Amino acid sequence: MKRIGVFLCHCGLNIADTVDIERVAEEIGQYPGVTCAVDYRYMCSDPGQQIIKDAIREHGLEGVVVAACSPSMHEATFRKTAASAQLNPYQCEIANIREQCSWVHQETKAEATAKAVGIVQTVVEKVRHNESLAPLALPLTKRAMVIGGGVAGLQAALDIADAGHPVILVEKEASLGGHAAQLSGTYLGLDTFPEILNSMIRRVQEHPHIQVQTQTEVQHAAGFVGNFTVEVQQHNSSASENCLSNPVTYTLDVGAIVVATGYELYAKEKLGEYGGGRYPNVVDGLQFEQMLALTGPTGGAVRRPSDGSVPENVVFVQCAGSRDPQFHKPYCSKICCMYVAKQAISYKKRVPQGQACVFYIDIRSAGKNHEEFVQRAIDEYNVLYLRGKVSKVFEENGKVMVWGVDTLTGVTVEVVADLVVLATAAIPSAQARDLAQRLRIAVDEHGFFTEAHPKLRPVESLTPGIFLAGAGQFPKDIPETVSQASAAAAKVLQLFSQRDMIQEPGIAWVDEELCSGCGLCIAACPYEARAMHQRLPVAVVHQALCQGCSACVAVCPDKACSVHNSDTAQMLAMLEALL
Amino acid sequence: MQDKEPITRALIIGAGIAGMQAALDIANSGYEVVLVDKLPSIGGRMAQLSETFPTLDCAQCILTPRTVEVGHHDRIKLVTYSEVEEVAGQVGDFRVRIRRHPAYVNWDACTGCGLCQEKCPKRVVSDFERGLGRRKAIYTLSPQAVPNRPVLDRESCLHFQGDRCRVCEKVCPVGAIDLEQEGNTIEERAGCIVMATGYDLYSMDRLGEYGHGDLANVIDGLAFERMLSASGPTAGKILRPSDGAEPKEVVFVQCAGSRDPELGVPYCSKICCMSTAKHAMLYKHRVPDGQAYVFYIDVRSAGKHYEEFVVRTVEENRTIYLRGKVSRVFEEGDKVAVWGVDTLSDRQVEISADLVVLATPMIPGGGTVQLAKMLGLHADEAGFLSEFDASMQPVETLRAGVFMAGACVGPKDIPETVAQASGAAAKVLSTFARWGKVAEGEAAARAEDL
Amino acid sequence: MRARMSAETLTSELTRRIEEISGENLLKCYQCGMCAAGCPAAFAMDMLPSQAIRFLQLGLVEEVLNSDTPWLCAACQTCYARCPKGLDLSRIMEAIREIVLQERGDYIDLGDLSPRDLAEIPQQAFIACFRKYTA
Amino acid sequence: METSQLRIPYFPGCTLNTTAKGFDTSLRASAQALGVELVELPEWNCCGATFPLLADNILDLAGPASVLVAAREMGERLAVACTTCYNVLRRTNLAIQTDEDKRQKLNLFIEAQYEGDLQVLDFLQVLRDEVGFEKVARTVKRPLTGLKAAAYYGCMVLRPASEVAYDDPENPRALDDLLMALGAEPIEYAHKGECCGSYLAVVSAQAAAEMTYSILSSAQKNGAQLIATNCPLCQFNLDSQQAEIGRRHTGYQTIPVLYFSQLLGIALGLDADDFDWEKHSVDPRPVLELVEPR
Repeated sequence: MKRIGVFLCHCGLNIADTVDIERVAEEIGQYPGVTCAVDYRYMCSDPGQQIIKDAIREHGLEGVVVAACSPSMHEATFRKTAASAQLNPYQCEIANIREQCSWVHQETKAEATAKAVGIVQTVVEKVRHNESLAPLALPLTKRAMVIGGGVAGLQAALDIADAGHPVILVEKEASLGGHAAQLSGTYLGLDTFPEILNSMIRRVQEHPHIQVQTQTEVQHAAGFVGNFTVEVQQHNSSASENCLSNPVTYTLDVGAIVVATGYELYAKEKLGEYGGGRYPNVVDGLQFEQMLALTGPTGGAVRRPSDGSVPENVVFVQCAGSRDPQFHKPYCSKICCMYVAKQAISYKKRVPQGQACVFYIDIRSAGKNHEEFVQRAIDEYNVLYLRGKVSKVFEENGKVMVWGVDTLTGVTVEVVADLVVLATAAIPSAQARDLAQRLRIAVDEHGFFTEAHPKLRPVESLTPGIFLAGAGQFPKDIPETVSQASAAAAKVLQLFSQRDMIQEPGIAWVDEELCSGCGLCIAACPYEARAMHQRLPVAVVHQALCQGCSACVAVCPDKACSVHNSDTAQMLAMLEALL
Repeated sequence: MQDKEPITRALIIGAGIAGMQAALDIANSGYEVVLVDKLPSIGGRMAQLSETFPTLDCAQCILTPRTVEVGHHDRIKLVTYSEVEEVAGQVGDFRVRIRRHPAYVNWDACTGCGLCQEKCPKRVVSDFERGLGRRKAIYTLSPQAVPNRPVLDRESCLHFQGDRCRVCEKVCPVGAIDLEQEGNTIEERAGCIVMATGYDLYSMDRLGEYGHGDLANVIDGLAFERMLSASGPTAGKILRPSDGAEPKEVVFVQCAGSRDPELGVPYCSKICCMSTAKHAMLYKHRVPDGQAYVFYIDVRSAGKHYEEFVVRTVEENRTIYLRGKVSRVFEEGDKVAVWGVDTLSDRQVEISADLVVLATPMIPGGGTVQLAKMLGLHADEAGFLSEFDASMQPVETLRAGVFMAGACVGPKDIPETVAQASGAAAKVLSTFARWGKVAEGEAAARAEDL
Repeated sequence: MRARMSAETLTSELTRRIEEISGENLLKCYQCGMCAAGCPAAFAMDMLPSQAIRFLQLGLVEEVLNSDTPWLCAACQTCYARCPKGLDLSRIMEAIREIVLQERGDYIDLGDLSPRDLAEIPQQAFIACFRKYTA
Repeated sequence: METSQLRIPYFPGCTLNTTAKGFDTSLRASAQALGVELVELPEWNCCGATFPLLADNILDLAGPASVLVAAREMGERLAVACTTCYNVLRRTNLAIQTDEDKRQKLNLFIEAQYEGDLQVLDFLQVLRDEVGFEKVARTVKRPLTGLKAAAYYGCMVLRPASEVAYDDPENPRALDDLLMALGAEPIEYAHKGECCGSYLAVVSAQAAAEMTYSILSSAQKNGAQLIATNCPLCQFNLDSQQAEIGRRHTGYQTIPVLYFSQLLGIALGLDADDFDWEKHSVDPRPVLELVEPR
């Protein structure tokens, strides 16, 4: 019988507080084929791993079960441990007794212990039937696609291209720069930003490794990390300037994708109490930004949209739609506090005699030099900050009336303004949800892309080979966006540093003897990993695409489909161990 | 550039989450990395944390895979318990002199069995536990330390203080204790350097109105993290340092030094609002009948799911947020009196607390300023490293080939730090790539690892 | 005088009762003041609606029980219509009135109204006053 | 006169039965002229005049619930003229529909088996959605051409929006559109949904006077010659507070405040003599004379 070692982790108190580990060790030690059962406080630690290595050598183990946290956490760690002791890594499996046991049964300790025993026994059965596998080496396309030509996309493209890899930059608009191109400046570099951005755009356009495709949108993506096939549609290419040509659709092969589709502003039409878009002198943050931009329609002069006069009283309304779980967006849009402070200062520089008021709930100036910047707006530029949310905005006698409050003095305030700027919530760009579906990456309830781990994997999507940068993941300012874009580039570079694409071997295979070529698996496969053999009437598996999900196994009427180390006999044995 | 081939090897100073992330990104791309840290083991500040906002993932649980991966990585050379002493050369060929502190343990021989620590008779207050716990004179920072090798603290060791002891030497089964060991200096060469020296907390000593750090039941945020940590000195129990009683009224004081130009800390420390909200929430999880108060000026919960997290702290855990700064904290019997204000109700507030937690400012990690000088980098008045361009080149310094990441650039939370670290790695990678050294052979070798 | 705050003062029977009968979690309010900013009767109140909530949050219930703010709330719900946290202040005000009425008896005596008022004022206003201002 | 096409149960409420008779008579006459037969509930009681807000106050729902039960016996819809009654009845109905606990307790209390399956409609809503303002416009015999009117909605048909609103609560249109259909010129002003003070008039005349002043003066600044409203309490406040406003604000010019149904009746060419003009503090007739005679 295969010699199997079981290693039980306390995970500090995470497991041991609920599951009686010693009891589990004792019971599992009696289970057929279990050669040794050892527990330790932190199995993932160095000494913990040493215990496993020593046991493999000492007992000549042919299989290892580590009962610990979720395999997504440490499967790789322990397989590496096994490999370093000359055990085939696929003979090592994780029994999850934390997320699936101790954490969810904290109130019922005896039952939790019994369940832990059951879980471990099941995995022992799995290991008993495991084959020794080797990872597959698949081709790797060392070309990246970056979707979105704003700051995030530009930066990611440059970092990848600078390292020598070709990049296709896809942008749906006709020009590059995204919302950044609408900005008059940033709060850390008030007026220098547009020039910096322009030189960045020029670098991208002239870069020998970057191919820029504007007016182009992603239609469909197939494939998997290292080998994506992306179908894009290009509208009105420059070759046919004057006639409305049909859009051109073509496919591109890339190995990695960086999604950098950015943000939009929440429509002010949805804010009825602020006029719902009915008043020309109530504008949103980006409209005001355009007014401040030297390259904007007013050449940087602040003018009221209604009559072109210089507004002497400007009111900025923060949290217009943010931090509002009742009617709008529950989250904080993060960027508004700072851009409002910047806009107030820019306004005061252009209209020194003017008065700027900012209504806020909390001033969130938490980045480097941000607090100092806001204090300058207050001290040096006499921007009046009022702590309170505006309840109503309306026009009367050519003025914009603002009904607010200062909660610090307890006084309600009516400001007779010339212009009101609403810092409306930042939301994901319109195409984000669709794109997420096409790329098979996740979004949260607001449509922001979901990262693989909120702390430690902030630029990876949950889909291997697809990375995230910029405000599409969550509103963020330019320095953060740039850092994140470079980080996404680092992940691409890391991927491209390999010679081949290493694929986990736990994928499907077809027994050609049994396969009748009915093709049901082709329809069932969510990864487009199945096809008919070119000559023979049997189905084949694209190794690069298969994710080992077993959908084919479920539909196959001939029992011709199996997944390595997860075949039917194995499953039955596991079930039996549990029942 | 110099006539010699530039060196495609990176040296990273600081092995916290920033340094580790940068190291992994570079090493996983096929290049060699030297990772230096002044502490005996890697993990940095994150290793001290209990659970992390906003998901309440256990810090140890998500950190350990990283420390283990770094510790075992073929292309990462760990140089811990060491400090950079001198940097010569330039991009493509930095020559870095590193001083290795004597551990008084031969790490090559040591197996990390822990017997020396167990038997060492001398207990001292532990810095890692922020003064709330003790360690032995020979110690590792934690049971999960990577590398799992002890160091001996000469200041506390009975032997070095003139007593007879040498217990460690006697019990060590492999004879790894070397009480004659001397520190040495090594030189490492690298093409690029990444600064990741992290942060320290501003000392409570300078906060006279909050008791100069002399009040037993007034602690800082990292100390409270240790108290919350399952592997901390109280095994996760909330206990007053003075008498071990469970505190029923706990006051959290934000901006305890931050946003205070008079103290020389004009900046916002960025993470305190969230870590304090987390502290209040976890406190209520541990002491359901307790009451938590948070004094604040502005609640700054601007990250993904952060606002929602604070809302939960308030609405579900019924933490009382008081808008105002605390003016004075002093002992009154066995309680700590807190004099504050709530500027929303215009009332002076007095709370008789059992425990007070000060969210003290983040300052650049020890040695950052000296290193900056050594490397010719710019730093701001507070000592945080300056970016080449604050908006568009946030991980580049003014010196070619030197990049930076994490809290040594300015206060930031973990995801931002990790992103920045990968960002710095990207800069290193494209620099190396420009030198035309595609490390394909090495990468291919790595593929065979699995 | 400093307001002494403790777990005890924060969880008084009165605040608990206000939360219970109004059905609102007082701590949901993050003091943005939007209710006060839009309240059409705020100018006549001795305490803004948002401040009333604040006092309740801090357990300073007496301040609110002695305030005229709850009695000047006409339940027009302009506050609720815009409150980003969905707090229905008119319910909280009603709960406060209810408690004061129970403790201190009627707030107004409808018998004091002049015959002219009685002839002119719409029925519904009398009935509403009877409901809102008497025990 | 058109034959009846629409027959709908009708709840006038106490105020329309007493101080706001002009609202009731003008409304019934206009409805008839538009082919709407309002069938008054044979027996009805007071709606309670305020919707009880406290979680434990189920008793005060009994009054409106009884009205709903009576109405349900007559059909599936109920038209209400008084906006306060509309607000109370509609919210009570919704509470019965959605809150099982309240439903059971109330049914026990009033000895009924009512499930809340009634549509409570404001009469203005019936005009807009069932009759249609286009038809109203076609039926107009004496268009109110040249008359600048400010529509005033009050609170009761706007808030809480999720329970009672049939219009954009921050920018309601129904009354403005009706005025337009009548040939008048509805003026834009920002206070058409601001509270007039409601029953505060009884306890704090000062508060009510200031609240109405901000509404009236805003309408006047924007050129209004009269105010048209759909709420009897608002009509009373806006109309009768003007004497007090005159004392508090020197130079204040009065403005008549009418029920929309009075304007509707006039525009439809009905005999307006029994529209109870004497009840108005500010006599609207001089302004109405500006309208071209028939």
